[in-house]
Amino acid sequence: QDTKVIGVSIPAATHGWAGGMNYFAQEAVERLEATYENLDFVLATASDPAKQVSDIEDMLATRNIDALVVLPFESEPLTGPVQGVAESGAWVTVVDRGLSQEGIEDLYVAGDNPGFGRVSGEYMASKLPDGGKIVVLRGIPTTIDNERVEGFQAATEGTGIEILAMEHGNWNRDDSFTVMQDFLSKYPEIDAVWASDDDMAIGVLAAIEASGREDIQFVLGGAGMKEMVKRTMDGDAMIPANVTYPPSMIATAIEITAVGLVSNAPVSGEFIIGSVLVTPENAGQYYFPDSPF
Amino acid sequence: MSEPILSLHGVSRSFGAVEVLHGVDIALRPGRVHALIGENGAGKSTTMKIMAGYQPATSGTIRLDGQPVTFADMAEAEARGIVMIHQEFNLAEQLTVEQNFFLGRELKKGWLLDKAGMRAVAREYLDRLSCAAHVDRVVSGLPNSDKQMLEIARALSRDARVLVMDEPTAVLTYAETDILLEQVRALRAHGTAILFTSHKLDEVKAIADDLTIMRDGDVVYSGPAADLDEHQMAEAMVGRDVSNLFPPKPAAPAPQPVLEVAGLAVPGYADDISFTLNRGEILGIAGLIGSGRTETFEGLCGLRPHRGTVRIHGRPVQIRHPWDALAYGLGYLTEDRKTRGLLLNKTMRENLTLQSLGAFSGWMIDQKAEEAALTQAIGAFDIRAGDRAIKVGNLSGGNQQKLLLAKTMLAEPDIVVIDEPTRGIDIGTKQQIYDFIRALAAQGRSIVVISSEMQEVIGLADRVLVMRLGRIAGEVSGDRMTEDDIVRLAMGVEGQGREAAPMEAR
Amino acid sequence: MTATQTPPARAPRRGLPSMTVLGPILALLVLLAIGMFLNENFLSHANITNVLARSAFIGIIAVGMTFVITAGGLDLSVGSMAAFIAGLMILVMNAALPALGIGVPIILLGMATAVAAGLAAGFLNGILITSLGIEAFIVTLGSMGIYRSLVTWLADGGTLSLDFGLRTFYRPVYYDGILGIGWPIIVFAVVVILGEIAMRSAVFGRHCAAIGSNDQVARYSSINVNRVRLMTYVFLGLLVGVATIMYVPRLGSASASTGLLWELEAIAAVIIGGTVLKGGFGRVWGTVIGVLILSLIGNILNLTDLVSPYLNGAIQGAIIILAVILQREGRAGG
Amino acid sequence: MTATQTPPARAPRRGLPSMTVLGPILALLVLLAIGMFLNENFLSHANITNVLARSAFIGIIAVGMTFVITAGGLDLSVGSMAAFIAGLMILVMNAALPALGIGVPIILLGMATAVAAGLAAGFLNGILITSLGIEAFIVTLGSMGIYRSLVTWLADGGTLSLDFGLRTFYRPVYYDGILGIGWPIIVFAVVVILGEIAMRSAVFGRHCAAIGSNDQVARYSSINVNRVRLMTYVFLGLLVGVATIMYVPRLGSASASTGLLWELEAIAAVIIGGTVLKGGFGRVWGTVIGVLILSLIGNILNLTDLVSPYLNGAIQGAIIILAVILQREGRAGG
Ligand SMILES: Nc1ncnc2c1ncn2[C@@H]1O[C@H](COP(=O)(O)OP(=O)(O)OP(=O)(O)O)[C@@H](O)[C@H]1O
Ligand SMILES: Nc1ncnc2c1ncn2[C@@H]1O[C@H](COP(=O)(O)OP(=O)(O)OP(=O)(O)O)[C@@H](O)[C@H]1O
Ligand SMILES: [Mg+2]
Ligand SMILES: [Mg+2]
Repeated sequence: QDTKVIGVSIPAATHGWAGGMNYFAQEAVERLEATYENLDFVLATASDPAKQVSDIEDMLATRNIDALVVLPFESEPLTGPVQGVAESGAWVTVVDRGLSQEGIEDLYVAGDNPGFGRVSGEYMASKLPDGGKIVVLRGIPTTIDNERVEGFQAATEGTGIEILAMEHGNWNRDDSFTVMQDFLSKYPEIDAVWASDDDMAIGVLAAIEASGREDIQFVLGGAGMKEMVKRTMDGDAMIPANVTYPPSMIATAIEITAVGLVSNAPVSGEFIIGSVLVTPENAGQYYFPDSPF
Repeated sequence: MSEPILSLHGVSRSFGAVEVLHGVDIALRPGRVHALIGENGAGKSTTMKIMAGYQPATSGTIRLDGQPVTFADMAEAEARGIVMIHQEFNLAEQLTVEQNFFLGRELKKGWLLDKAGMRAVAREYLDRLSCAAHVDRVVSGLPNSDKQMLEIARALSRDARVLVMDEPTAVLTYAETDILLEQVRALRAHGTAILFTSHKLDEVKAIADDLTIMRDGDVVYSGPAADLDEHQMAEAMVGRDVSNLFPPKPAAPAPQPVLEVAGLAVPGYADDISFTLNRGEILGIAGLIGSGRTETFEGLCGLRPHRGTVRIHGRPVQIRHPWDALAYGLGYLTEDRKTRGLLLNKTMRENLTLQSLGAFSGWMIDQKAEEAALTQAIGAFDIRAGDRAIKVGNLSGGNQQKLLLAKTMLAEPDIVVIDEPTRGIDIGTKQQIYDFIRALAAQGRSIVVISSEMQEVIGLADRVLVMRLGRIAGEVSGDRMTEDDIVRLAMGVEGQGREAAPMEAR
Repeated sequence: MTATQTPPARAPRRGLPSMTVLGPILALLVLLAIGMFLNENFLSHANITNVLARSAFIGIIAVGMTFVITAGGLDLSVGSMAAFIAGLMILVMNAALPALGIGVPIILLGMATAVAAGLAAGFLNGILITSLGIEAFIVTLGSMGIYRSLVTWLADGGTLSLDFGLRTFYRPVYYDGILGIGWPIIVFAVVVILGEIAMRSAVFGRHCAAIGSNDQVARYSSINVNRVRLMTYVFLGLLVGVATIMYVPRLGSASASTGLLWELEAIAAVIIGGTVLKGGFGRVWGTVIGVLILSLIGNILNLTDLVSPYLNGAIQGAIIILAVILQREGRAGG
Repeated sequence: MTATQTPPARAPRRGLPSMTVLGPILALLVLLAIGMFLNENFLSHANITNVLARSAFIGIIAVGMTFVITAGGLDLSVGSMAAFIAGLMILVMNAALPALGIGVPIILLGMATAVAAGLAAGFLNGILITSLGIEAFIVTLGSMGIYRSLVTWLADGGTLSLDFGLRTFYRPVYYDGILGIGWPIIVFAVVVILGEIAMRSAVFGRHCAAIGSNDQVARYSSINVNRVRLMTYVFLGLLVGVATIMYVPRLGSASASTGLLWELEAIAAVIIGGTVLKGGFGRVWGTVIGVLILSLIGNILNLTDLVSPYLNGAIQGAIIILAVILQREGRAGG
């Protein structure tokens, strides 16, 4: 039986979540290469959409891939090139972000960004039943961030929650630290913070701690970083919950694709990996001490 | 005679395939001034650089106190008491006078710089040379003569056993030259060995004890300076008679104004300048250093902001930019060839055609035509370069000046202002350049010659304007074109001109 | 005047070209050899076409950058400018779609928009640098931030996408070509040839080098220094516009991450190619080699899985330094 | 002639300081006024402390950058270098924890690691630039990629975090201080004062300016040009190490996004402060003003909601250009 090649194209590890996703991708590739002798993997990480398109072109031109697992940097620019791969007859698995044309991919392992925002918003509303003033840290300006924030806003609308301000913390600890410091200077009273990501939550917590302010009741991060889940599990009042957006979805996608390719019983369809609220009660289920993220 | 301190024996030097020194012998003795003269490109600067450790010799030996030595670099030579003043300025333009003065051997007080001390010492040495430049001024804003004085002061402060000076007087006035020569005499009395080049043979005659004459990389004369007079020196250098330095002046034709300037003012430098330049005329501009001659004409040519009315061929014109001037057929040759005249890291061809590229290009630059123009210029201006592809910065100083002249003339200006045309040019070439300028005038072009060399102005010009403190102090022509009259006007001492006496010696 | 010993009109030494010339070419050849060794498909038509076509964007921009740097300037804004122009072009084309329908006119409108926006952006940079005399680094750092922000704002933080039908119609501008050579490659080649001629044989290139070498001398040589300098930025802006015309059909979208770090890549290509960062000397063909070297590094890293993808950047950095060492070592020797 | 007509020895005008001096200060004052006007908390002790403390990292690095640029160099690698040093420091401290336990020794070990790594990194950049004579832009672009990759690799794509207990112990180095002044501010102030002295009153600063102005002249003045130039990079590396020592206790972590674009910010601060990008003239106090201007812009934008956050970058860019225009306009006039 001849060797089959699977191409994996993902964004580079430029922030915490992407770093975790990179880790899981590499780990899955190593594990599967060891398990299946007749599988070969090509893993490429891209720092911008154009580079990702180039990576995919290279895989097609020089590596004769039989399948492609792609986590698009952005949907629009990747649609055409991925369509090209599909037309060449290769298997296509799309992860996390859908393409802008339907029906290109054979398998779609999807995260749910609007859902991520909605779950966060609903939790926020339930924690602040009498309303409250909150500030929001946003990610890098992208469609993903827009979808999350829109979901959040929709869920908090009409609940008495007042969003004092939103700024971009770029999914970055340092940026969110700075932004939060300035929010603290600006608003004498803040009830809660939606940090929308655990990396940003770390920066926010550090800023709050340094300011000595007592009015902020809690910070809601997201994506389930192990340290943060641990603190939720341990009942830290500042971090009462988390919302999952598992970076390991890439590993799931690679695995299903590999198994499908080897067994000649391809699994097509759509897997939605929904965002789940993590509370002290269920945190144990979402705590993976061996994960790097 | 005393034993030499520093001597070269059979020293040769090649750049690539071109050998520019062929076995030079020269010996410097304590308490004596040794003059090294020769045509442009003869190898004077190269010889000096080898002696001071700036360049290695290709073959031959250098002896210091009788012992063969090789200097790894100039720092080593300097540590052994050999100090050199370069033909090119060797100053960091963005630094101040004091910072340049002490560059590389700053005085310290504990960990920190002793700025007050350095200022005082720098001031003292500059005062000795009567140089008024302020020690906190940035060097880029200084006139050339002050830069040269700074370099000299710096060298004087180093307590040298051997002082090597490459054309230190090229940008100095007579008065400044006198001050420098005074210092040189003092050093000689103190036992320093001095090597000195200049194209001004009167200076050589006045100061030198020993004389070496070079031609095309060979020593052609070596002996006491007293044995030759200026004419013989010139002849030994050039290989022909140069007694008639200036071409004869033709009878003045009927004046036909080409350039009329009225009420020209260059703020801060010159005011109320009015004059007329006629067709086929050579107009000399004399004046003391700092009298604003350069600035006036830079203003006229659009290189500085200015006011006033200018007519060319009777038509009023507005010259705001240098390219306006060129469009009206007005060209300007700068006095500062290193920083304003030539691109030192480009070839001769690129420099030559820079100002007149339009004439060499349709859609594309015609490189063959450029090469032809270069061949023509090399012939016409006697430019001596070992290799046509040489970077202009590696040309000898005089050959750079010739190239600059060629470049300005290539644009075929109708009216040309030449600021200090013969700085650093040997006497043989000077004669050629004067002939050339006169020939231009004969062709019907009009020429302004700004010069600090009195004899040049008198010998070459049909008429002389004298500037003083940014204004025209007067005009002399015909029989009144004498040094005495010009000096009186330049100094504002009309009628009691005995102060000008030292000039007469020249 | 007397005839003198004029040296024969010898051209610069004809023999072996010097290492500054050979260096970048050698580095390129070494990379090609490595690529061939690692993958038999490396020299396939498809791969070569891919690499060349994707080099075209940076390449076209880098040609313009060569002139800017040669004239002693710098432009950090080209990447954001490309993103902004792409965004603007998409907005204009989408807006005109109801009126014009899908067809050649709307494409031409888009192209005209890109060219006009590029010229305007270049002009703005240039006028600030020349008329106000502000350090080019600061002006273009400022405009880099401005264009990047503007495109984020135009896209509302997300992605601006060309209408799908329109995109399908426009696509061939990137993906098709004549005689099997893609349009981007053809346009790149034309830009390079014109650029090389302009640099080597036109007055403009000569003036750029003169200004970069010593702008005082240029001024005293009656060169309109500010105009030439302004022209270099305008010219670069134009080329950014042209690059964008090729870029939009490739990805059909623009976002805050479009053209990220293109400025560094373009400047690096220019310098790897032997142009002097402080100005005074530039060569367009060198820049092309620089661009190809940079593209090939990325391509080769995709050919193999020898190293952790985390280390791609390190390999890239090391190769850039090595490529230049090769060239300088030679210079020291030759 | 007997006398020259030199104007009386004119000192550089003493009266009013020129606009190049006033310009950056004026820009800073304008920003302060705007901040005060827009938010009453702007001048609160907490806000001022925040702004100063967060300026400290870039500030400390920018002081070193001032010397590098003054001597005619450039360093693009400082941001990645900081990330790499932070990562290394965290790894070393975590690894030594079982042996040393929480206490002063392990903190000192971490600090020593940072300083040593900074010196080594600066030395490497410097030696490539001086001994091999490669363009600083290329060397540091390369090492920028290398360090950024290395930290990503060390962190396995994620984040390196200091042991929690250790972090709690180390935290005061960022958050505490003496007499209400935070340590980062104190260290920054000390670095600035030493830097200003070194630039203005020590041989080193003078030699840097001389080399940047004309390295040939410097060489002829018996200055060991390569050594001074190397020193500027080593010195900058050291300061990157010091900045990292202050940075790590703040959040206790390092990742691929640590120190992103610090290099551009540092260079911008240096140039806004009036140092000349091509070398030859530098001033440390100007750099401090530049750093403060850059920090204040961000702070003010966060304290107000006048503009869409998408446009922050545009405002930032515009203010940078304006700050420098202010300075240059004055120069043209004065
Ligand atoms: N670095 C160099 N590379 C190539 N040729 C050089 C270099 N330096 C000097 N030369 C050549 O050596 C010859 C002698 O030059 P040198 O500067 O010694 O002349 P000089 O006698 O000082 O002339 P001048 O009176 O014009 O100053 C010239 O032909 C010059 O072009
Ligand atoms: N001692 C001084 N201190 C300050 N500035 C001076 C001094 N001497 C001259 N300058 C300035 O330096 C510049 C150069 O003047 P320069 O000596 O070239 O005038 P000039 O009349 O053209 O004389 P020349 O052509 O003989 O050099 C002028 O701007 C002048 O005002
Ligand atoms: Mg000479
Ligand atoms: Mg003058």
